[in-house]
Amino acid sequence: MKSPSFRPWPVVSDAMGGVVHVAVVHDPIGTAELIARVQHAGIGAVSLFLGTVRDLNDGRAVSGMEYEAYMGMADSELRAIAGEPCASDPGLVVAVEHRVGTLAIGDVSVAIACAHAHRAPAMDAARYIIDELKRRVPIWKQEHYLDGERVWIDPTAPARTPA
Amino acid sequence: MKSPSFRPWPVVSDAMGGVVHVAVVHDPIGTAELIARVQHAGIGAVSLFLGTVRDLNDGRAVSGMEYEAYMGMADSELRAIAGEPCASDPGLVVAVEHRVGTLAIGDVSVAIACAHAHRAPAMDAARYIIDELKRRVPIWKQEHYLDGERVWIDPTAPARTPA
Amino acid sequence: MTTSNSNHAGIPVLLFASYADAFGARTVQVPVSAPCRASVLVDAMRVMPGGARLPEVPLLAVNQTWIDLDAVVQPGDEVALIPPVAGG
Amino acid sequence: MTTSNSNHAGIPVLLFASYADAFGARTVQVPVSAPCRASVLVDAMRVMPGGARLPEVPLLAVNQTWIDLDAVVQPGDEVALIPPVAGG
Repeated sequence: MKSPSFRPWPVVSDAMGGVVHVAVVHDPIGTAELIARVQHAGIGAVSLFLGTVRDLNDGRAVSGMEYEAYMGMADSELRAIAGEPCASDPGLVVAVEHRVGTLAIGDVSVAIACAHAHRAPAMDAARYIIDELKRRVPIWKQEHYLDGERVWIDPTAPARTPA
Repeated sequence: MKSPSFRPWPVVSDAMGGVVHVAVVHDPIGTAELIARVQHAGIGAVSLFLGTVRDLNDGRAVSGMEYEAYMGMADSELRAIAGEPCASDPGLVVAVEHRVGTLAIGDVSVAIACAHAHRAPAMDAARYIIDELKRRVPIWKQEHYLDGERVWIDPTAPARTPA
Repeated sequence: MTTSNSNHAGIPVLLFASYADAFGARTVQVPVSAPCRASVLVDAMRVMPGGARLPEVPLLAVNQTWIDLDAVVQPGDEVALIPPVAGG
Repeated sequence: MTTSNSNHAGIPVLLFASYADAFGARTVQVPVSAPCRASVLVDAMRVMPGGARLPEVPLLAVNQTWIDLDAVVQPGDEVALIPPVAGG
């Protein structure tokens, strides 16, 4: 939060809203930098969602995850989704990054920062964007299990254990 | 996210959930540190809510904000609220800080980090905690306006402009 | 508990924010004797300087826990009159 | 547009993730000629090595936009067959 890019503040509180940043990246996602991107003097609430790689899925021990994207389309779909809640609310500010490549347990795979004068629109937008991202953005993940097997995750397949 | 305290990971994914940290603080809130507190290897989603001081309220230009708390009770009420969503979900991890004292435009007044294997419980918990915090925690804020006037905010008073 | 002294001086009540401003103090001694109902304490505060500021049903905490106005304040309790909260 | 060459060789289709694994390539030339309905393209892929892996209604993008299976693929279009997405 105290990174140099966090200040100086814009002097007007009716600073432009909308989608300020969308990227599909290979390097680690800087969450503080993403928060700073949506901040301005008129913001009263920031909702940040992080997806992280966890060590268990469907009851199997996971050692890591490989993310792959259809790069150009992933970027444009992400941008379209991020823009949808902004279209009806000019006070909303959104920044999104999704990481691809090989991730370790605990690494942040996706970060969504939504800011607004008030909390409800910021929180609603973050939820909308992660829900739609999982439905519509051409990104895939392959789980690497401790036993050496690698499996591409298919959310449309019947779950082996209840979700 | 890359602070030293962020690693090493606990080796088990069924690490203890619950309220891992609650504090009413005078110093700036470290959001990256708060996120790190709720992270462990079994976490798949983190929802962070930040309340920030904005430069306009009810149509008046604000220069800053003074937060005051009934310190002991604010801490215990915050802790009770944070524990409520955890009581029914042992996989939920929560950390909360509320800042008091003199804050400038853009400063973070409250940060709520909720983590879970899945995103819905993490996001639901963050929303529950900020909603209840605003209803039940004995903390007050005095807005300092550019014209020099200072007013204690009373959410129970009729709004001068529609909310 | 050494409550006899505080009882002689009334019940000390902690004040915050707008109430501290209204009463001009962060603690006031309210001239009633414990045990007494919280509503009696509040009514006694209404006629003190600054007491006109209180809403019809003010918030009250005893020993850092929310209580209703019909609860009884005991000698030695930590009593606080709580302005409308505005955290976040 | 210089689409005649690619038409002679069929329509190139981009593959990703599990589909790239199934077909053993990140691009396959599908032996149909554009313009053609996307469903015709998909049916041609089903009989290629790895094509048994495709679901009944696979996802398809043309020029990086989602399309239905009854849409028409034009010469020069960037066509991608999209496995079930799993971002986040």
